[in-house]
Amino acid sequence: MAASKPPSALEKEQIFGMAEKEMEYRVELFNKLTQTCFSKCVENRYKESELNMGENSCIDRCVSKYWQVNNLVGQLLGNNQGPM
Amino acid sequence: MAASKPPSALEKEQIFGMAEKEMEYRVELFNKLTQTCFSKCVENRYKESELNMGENSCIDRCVSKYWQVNNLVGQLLGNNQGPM
Amino acid sequence: MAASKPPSALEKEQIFGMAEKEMEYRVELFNKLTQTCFSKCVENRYKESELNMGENSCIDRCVSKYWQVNNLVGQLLGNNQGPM
Amino acid sequence: MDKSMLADLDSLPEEDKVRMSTMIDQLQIRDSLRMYNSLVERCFTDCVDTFRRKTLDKQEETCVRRCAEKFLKHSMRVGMRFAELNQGAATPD
Amino acid sequence: MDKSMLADLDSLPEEDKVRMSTMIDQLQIRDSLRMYNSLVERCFTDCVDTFRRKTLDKQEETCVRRCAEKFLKHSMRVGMRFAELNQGAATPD
Amino acid sequence: MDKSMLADLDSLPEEDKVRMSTMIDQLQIRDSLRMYNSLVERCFTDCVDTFRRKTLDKQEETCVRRCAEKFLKHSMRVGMRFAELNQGAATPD
Repeated sequence: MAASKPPSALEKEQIFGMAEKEMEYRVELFNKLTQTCFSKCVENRYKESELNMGENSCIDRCVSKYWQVNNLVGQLLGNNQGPM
Repeated sequence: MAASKPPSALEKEQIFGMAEKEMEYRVELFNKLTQTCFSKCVENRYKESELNMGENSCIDRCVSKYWQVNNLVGQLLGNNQGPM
Repeated sequence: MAASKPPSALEKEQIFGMAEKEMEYRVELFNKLTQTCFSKCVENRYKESELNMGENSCIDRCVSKYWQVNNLVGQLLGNNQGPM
Repeated sequence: MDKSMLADLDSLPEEDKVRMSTMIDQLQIRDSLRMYNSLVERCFTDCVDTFRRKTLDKQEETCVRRCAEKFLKHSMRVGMRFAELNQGAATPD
Repeated sequence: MDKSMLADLDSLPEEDKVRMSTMIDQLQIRDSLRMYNSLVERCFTDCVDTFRRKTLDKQEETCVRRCAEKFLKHSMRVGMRFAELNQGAATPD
Repeated sequence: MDKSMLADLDSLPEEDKVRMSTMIDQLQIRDSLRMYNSLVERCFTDCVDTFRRKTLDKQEETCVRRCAEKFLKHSMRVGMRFAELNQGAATPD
């Protein structure tokens, strides 16, 4: 592949554009996951500034389950590992 | 119009920029409408994977009313058919 | 500073990019503040189209407190006046 | 996009039309990725509420499948209605 | 935007200043379209709850008008307070 | 980013790699500013509910500090788990 002829200007734009969209997608996935798991796992009275053991294990499981939902929806939409 | 002199580089940027903003606006309108009508019309226990008759007619009316609200707000802001 | 040598093309891109991000940040801060204070201060039955005195003073205080929270969080993250 | 703008576009040379269609493609890709993320967030929020295990149980998985299917059908229906209204807005009526 | 950045901008040639002001214009257009979409979503969510007919009834329409007017007045007030705070932040206090 | 795309990137000349890494930096800056805005919004919404005075009282300030610290710790933990899952997805397993 590295030996093939260099991409044209338009192809380059498309490669950059796709890489940018892909990164935006991952950032948004991470942000939504972070917000959602915070709402589900962290008590919002903020009686202390540390995460307690229950919160920490809830967060780990929440991330794991969110990831599975992401993959499951990706399969339903016709690909194997999420949208890309 | 097609016979007028070609736009300058800056004018081109502005045409492209406006077209892009206009498209982003329509996409965002569609997404907000879709999310809002899903919340208003679809029962969120997901007992089946089909939309039933009641949900379908609710969706149609919801889209129609959302469209009217969009136009009404556009009129209040001083134009006739939404912001553009 | 104005007498220093002109920035290179790459430096220019970075200056423009940073200015753009900074503006996007301020716009988003303003929008979130506006939405949040509307939810906190304005009664959502809309019995009249004017803001009453109670709502107006609530809005002023809400903006002031939101600003303080913004600065407080900025300090916690290690700078003095918000993220920039 | 209103007509005067499209008229301007017609007067652009071929390379600009290519650029415009690339822009439209890119916006559509971004849009569908955002919709995907929103769907995942909504179905997760509505279907997953217990965190005693790190894998989805059968009930949660069924709920997510139905949620995603319903959302897609909903989204297609909204798309059709939205297109009808967009066309209607352009005619005198 | 902090001052050192503005100093850098001053040293840019004329064409870059034009580019910068075009960028600012574009961001403001995008911003006002987003605000518009948020306003529509909020007033729809707060005012429309029944879907037995496909047109707004009188009560819903009145509610939407008031909501939009209130939101605009609110938004202008927030804008003034926000500007005051932004200026205050630049002075020693 | 899948591998075929990365292969394409390898074949790009040096200036394009610089451009790519500038793009990544810019997205990360935008991302952290957005996260910051979301954190402020959430801690304000959860901690501030009375508007009889225009300054935060002691209790609100304590609440905001704890909220922000918790959110940052949470965010770091999620980041680690997320990275593990991303790596795991690339291995057979």
